Amino acid sequence: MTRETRTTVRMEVLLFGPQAALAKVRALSIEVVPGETTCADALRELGEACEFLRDSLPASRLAVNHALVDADVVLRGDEALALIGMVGGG
Amino acid sequence: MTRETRTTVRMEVLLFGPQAALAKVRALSIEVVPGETTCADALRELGEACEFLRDSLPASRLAVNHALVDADVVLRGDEALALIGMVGGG
Amino acid sequence: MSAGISVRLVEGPVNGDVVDAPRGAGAALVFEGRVRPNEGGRLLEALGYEAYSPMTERQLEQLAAAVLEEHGLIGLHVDHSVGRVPIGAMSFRLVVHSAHRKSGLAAMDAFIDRMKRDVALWKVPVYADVSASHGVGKGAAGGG
Amino acid sequence: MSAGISVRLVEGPVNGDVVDAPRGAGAALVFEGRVRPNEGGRLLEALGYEAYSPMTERQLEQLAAAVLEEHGLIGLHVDHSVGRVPIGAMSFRLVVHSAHRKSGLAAMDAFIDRMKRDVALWKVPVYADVSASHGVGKGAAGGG
Repeated sequence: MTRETRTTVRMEVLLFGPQAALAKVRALSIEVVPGETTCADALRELGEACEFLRDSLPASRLAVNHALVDADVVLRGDEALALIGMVGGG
Repeated sequence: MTRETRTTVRMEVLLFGPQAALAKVRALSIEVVPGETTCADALRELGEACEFLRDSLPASRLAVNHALVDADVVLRGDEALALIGMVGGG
Repeated sequence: MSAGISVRLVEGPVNGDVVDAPRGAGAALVFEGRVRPNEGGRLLEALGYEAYSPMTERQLEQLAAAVLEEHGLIGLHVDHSVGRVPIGAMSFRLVVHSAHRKSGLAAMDAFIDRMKRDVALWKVPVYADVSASHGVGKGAAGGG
Repeated sequence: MSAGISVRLVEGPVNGDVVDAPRGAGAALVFEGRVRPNEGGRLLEALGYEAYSPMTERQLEQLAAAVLEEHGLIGLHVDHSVGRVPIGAMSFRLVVHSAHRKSGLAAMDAFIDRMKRDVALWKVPVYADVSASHGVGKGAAGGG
């Protein structure tokens, strides 16, 4: 068994609309390993941080610095994050 | 050979838009046998009265007293007639 | 009138306010048709519209009622020009009020298709490169 | 601006004049979305709209440019509410200018479908039968 020391940071993920209502908060904090945690990992973390979000996560995406990115994009740890799901303008 | 005496009347058919432009008149007069001449007959008469209308007659209909009627409707001889073809509002 | 149906033939360009949406209409759609500067490559000065009253109004009312019913609309309002409409000016306006967008869009498309195909309305180009209209006698466009 | 693209997020209901149609636009289509009195059988008092600036505006601009290009439009103009919009008030307006009607109608449908599916805009019902909004903290709807 080896023991690794990994730097982790906590990142805020903004929530909006029905997802903010479900979670009853406007932002959730998740643990991220810079250079390692992907957006898919971050979405999973959100589900663990708040069970009420789990149903809507499969149809949600993460916005990184105000742009939708693919699930395999790796986080640096200093980005602006937001959960984009259950949208519906008009 | 028998010889029939049939009453004929002349009826005016109003023309509009491109068909009036083709015919260069706003109305054409056709010969109608009351109780006998059908709308289909009347359209044929129009084609004989003005060759420039012939191409557009297959896609045209006759309005009798301001309503579109079927080709087999028989004219009484006192109706208001209009040629409804080449329409295009908007 | 805000709900239901209205049909107006207007001498010259269409103008004036759009009918207000009644309560419950989630979607208000307005289509405005304007005379374009050219037709078939030739420069236009105007379009001349002709109608055949009262047949044209009756047809528009019947079509409006049919489309309202078929698409479950709340309101359908038509204004159409008769006579000369210069390029850039409005010759036709259709307002559709519906609970939802999809039915409103479909109704608008259906109404215009059927109007262009069936209703006693005609348009005659007035070209910019001839001094007079093509002319078939003056006045009395549309027999009333 | 009369030709091209414009995107505006407006605090509260959308109002103000519709962008004029540029010359050459034979068809001007306006879609107005209004808050309906009920949602899922429950009486509404208002809808609360949230956006995530500047992402929302960027997405709307990109979508407008894509739809303009795909449908060969002359202009596409979007106004969308942020914040509280009472029932009966306008929350969304889309204006499409095109040479022809069919492309304008198709573009309008495509834009709204894609906006509802992809763009960072959210709506939260404010029901008439509860005194306060369902509440997740006050103010700062939409993070800017």
